[in-house]
Amino acid sequence: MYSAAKIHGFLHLYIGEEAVAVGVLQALTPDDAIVATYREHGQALARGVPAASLMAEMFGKANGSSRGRGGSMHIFDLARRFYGGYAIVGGGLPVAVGLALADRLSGREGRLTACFFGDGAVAEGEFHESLNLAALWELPVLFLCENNLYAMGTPIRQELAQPDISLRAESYGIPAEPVDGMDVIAVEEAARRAAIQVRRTGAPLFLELRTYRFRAHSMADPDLYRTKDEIGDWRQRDPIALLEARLREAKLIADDDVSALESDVAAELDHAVGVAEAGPFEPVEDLTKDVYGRSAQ
Amino acid sequence: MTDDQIREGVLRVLAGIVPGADLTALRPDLGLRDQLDIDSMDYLNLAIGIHEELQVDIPESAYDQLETLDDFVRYLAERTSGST
Amino acid sequence: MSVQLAGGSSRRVRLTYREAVRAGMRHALSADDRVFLMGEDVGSYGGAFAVSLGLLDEFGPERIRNTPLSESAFVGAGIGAALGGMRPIVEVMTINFSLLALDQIVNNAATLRYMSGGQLEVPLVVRMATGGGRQLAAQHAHSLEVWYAHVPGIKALAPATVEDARGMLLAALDDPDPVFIFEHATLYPLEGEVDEEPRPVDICRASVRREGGDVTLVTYGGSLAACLAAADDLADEGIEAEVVDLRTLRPLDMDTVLVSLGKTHHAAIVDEGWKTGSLAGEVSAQIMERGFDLLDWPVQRVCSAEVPIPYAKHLEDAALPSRERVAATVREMLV
Amino acid sequence: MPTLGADMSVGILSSWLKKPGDTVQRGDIIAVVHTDKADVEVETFASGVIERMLVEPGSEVPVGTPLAVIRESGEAEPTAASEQEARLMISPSARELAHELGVDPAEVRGSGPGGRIQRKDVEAAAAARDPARPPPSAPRPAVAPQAPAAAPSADDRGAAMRRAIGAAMSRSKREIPHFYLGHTIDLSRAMSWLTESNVHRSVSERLLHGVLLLKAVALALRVVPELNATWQGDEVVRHDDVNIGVAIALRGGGLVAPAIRHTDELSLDELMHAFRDLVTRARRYSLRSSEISAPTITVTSLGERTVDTVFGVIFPPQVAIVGFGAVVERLWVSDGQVLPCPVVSVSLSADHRVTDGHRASAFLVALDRLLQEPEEL
Repeated sequence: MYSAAKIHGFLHLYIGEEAVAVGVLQALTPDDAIVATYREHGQALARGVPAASLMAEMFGKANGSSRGRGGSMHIFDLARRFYGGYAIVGGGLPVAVGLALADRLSGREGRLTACFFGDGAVAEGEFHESLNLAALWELPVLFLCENNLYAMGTPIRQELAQPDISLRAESYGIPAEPVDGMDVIAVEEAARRAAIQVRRTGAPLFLELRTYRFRAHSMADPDLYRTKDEIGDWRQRDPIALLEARLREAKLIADDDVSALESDVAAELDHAVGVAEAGPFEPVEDLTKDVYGRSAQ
Repeated sequence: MTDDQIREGVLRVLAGIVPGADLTALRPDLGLRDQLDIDSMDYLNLAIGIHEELQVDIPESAYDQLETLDDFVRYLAERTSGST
Repeated sequence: MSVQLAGGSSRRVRLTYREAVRAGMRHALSADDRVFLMGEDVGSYGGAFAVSLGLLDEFGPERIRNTPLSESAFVGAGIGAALGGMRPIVEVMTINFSLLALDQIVNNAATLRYMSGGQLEVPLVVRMATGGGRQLAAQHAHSLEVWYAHVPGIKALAPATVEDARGMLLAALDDPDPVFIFEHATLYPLEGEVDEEPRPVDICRASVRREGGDVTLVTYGGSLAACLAAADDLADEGIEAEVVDLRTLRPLDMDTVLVSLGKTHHAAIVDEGWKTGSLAGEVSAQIMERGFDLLDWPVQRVCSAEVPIPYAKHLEDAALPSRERVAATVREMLV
Repeated sequence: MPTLGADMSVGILSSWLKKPGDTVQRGDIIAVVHTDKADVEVETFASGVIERMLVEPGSEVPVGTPLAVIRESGEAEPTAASEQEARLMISPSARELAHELGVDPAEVRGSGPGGRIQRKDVEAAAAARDPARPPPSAPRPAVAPQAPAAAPSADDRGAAMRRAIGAAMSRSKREIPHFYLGHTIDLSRAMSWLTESNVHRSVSERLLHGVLLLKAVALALRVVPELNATWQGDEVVRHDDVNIGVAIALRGGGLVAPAIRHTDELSLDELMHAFRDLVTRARRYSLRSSEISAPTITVTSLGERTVDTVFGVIFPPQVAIVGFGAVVERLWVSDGQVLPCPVVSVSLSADHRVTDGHRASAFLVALDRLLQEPEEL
């Protein structure tokens, strides 16, 4: 759709990292809040935001999840407590801390806020300020570092003096655990354990989900900083293929199931594209709508 | 004079009467009074402006049938046809 | 605080500006469980300007929250808490420090409602001290309000009176959008008389603080006093200045300015920001766009000198707009 | 003013060597200019007849300022005796005022920098032209108390501008013991007369029904003159002049109520002209402060397509306000017959310190009677 010029601007593909979103979201309840990044359509889908509403958003249509105001980097769905895609690296972390603070102050015990961010965010001041504040005030935030080894095109070793990200969380007194982010079952297990602990203690916890994106940073990225071999090695551990192999091995699925699933996905995508194509553009007269809640100009 | 010329003429007059209004957003099929919040003084000024711009004298008895921009264009088209 | 009865039955009290902000916060904290205050040293220290002194004892540490020195995190947490249904009041010590939170303010607070297609709402109030005049030099004394007034999605208020100090805070808490309140630090000791019962004030309109027919002085915040004093001086010379307090810097109420200009045909804008790119420049541009035909003299601006605000008193005095500079500017306009 | 050296920016015209009406040839010396360095003779670049001088001896003007207008031989168009296009230096507001007062800006001597004409110059020119009439400089509005948060005081005459109205209305409701009377008036005769009358008028001379109402109010005040008054200090001051303040809604909110002076003495045509001018200028924020402070009573009308009835709040220091609702068709009993008639609901809000229901009702009765004889208005 991007290649067909239906989707514009930046588009950051999630291919390769699917196990992270799917595994973590399985472990959450509808009452939990989610804060994500500009690569958030994976989390949005896993949260249950309809594919059609995402596709329409990317098409810039008024039936999109943000009425076409946000695009691929800014998916919001208040009803699903999906508090959106933040496109300033690290910018979502303080907001997540605040959402958890609101739960604490209004006595909504047992809720947590799941906050996704990448390894690039770890170098930002907001990462440190937010971890410190969440730990200091013992707020129920589940920090989820999606470590795909590159901050855009810069490898983690050129980015972080201490590339062991878990150590940084522990320095704030937040328990942290690295997880194989290519294995959806491992991710779900770790996320469930973590969620239970956050709900019980009301204090933050940190998971480092080690993953890899198979495609470039965004559609604008020629991917000059990685070798084909490196990408090929990681593709050997494609989380979807990995899961399929395990399910086949356990005789939980057969060829028929796989092809049925694939045609379901294709149908859902066709439907999403159809809805997006058919959707109206927001009238230009509404350009200044929703800048303020009360008419201010 | 074409309908478009008449329409432009009326819009020019309106722009002078309601400065700052976004006339590009004006719906030609809806009433001017409500869309532009104009009162009887504005309406009179509109009639005067049209007289100056298009040399058509709209009698007061016709006011009732002139609510929308389309009404004006239709009415004026009948009265300017053949004059140029 | 002294209490007296004035016209009618409403009890009037004398408060300082500082007490008025505190009274506003106390009223809101008592009336609404969703309201809480957070910021650096707002607890037992009582805030850098002693505005929140005593509130910790009354409302406890859950609702009067000391934060670490992490402007970005606690302003962002205010945004998150507002999204989560709270009504946070965030105190940032000074406007210079607020720059550390600019990402949260400009990229998040101002955008979330719009970018989410109207789904999200950020009813956040951020208060901060602004302005010079206390020999605090170039990292504590600037007037950067215009940077906030530049950003659609937030509202920017500059209370210049005791009544506005209290009432604007309450109005801001009633507002569904992020509201920034800039309290000029020299105003905290200012005394004024207000109704005992705190009430929100209108935050959509500018206010004519003094009427006059010869020249309109447009100002806000800490410069109001200089304008009123200059108007006194000018009155002795037979020049009647009308003083318009903008009160709200975004959205600007230009109608009040233009009505005044329709009377005086002369405008000078007094703004403690630097002249280049100032709010005074914006007001002037809007006068050109909407009130050109009213002018009998080019619009004049009295702003701070284009220097980092210096420490030494004589230099700081020379840098900031003063009563004398305002009066001299007006005299030149009325030759 | 020609440039007589690269560093010259202004020059003083010392003297003219020619006078209006003189014929000059290109190259003739027509004036002497004083610069920092010397007195210099100025030659003309045009041939023709000097129409008029634009700069008086002794004036200092910037380089490029036209000095005189020369009508070239055989041409109708005047040209300026300068290398630049003639451009009048005048402030936008002064230009507007000159237009209003019928003063030719070219005849006005500017007192501002570079000879720029200001409002006061136009006012002086108008006064000089017509010495009987005082210059229209506005009486200064009273100064409000200087405490920043204080409301304007009760005797504040400049309170009519919109922001002050908020304070004025609160004060009004606090201080003025209002009472209200209402009456419905059959406008059949007035509206038919108006329709008939407008048929014979060109579009720019047509009357609005509001003008009839204004005139009738003005004449009814002759019957009950105590309503045409202001409350000053502790007493009521009646006014001989009837200056009706007309409440005008501004686009985008707010209102002003400037006066039409001597409303009772104006013909309907004059009144219509004044009304139209006032509305136009009010909406351009171009009112004079004298108009704002002049009203002796106010009339408010919410327009022809709105509510039936309006009860106004008195603008201090006035003591009454008359409110008209929309003109609507209602069933009306007249001479034992029920007929649809155009009617208007009129209300009077008056100050009980000044008058009472009996006198006030006489006003509404007089108003009704006047509107039954529209041809007499």
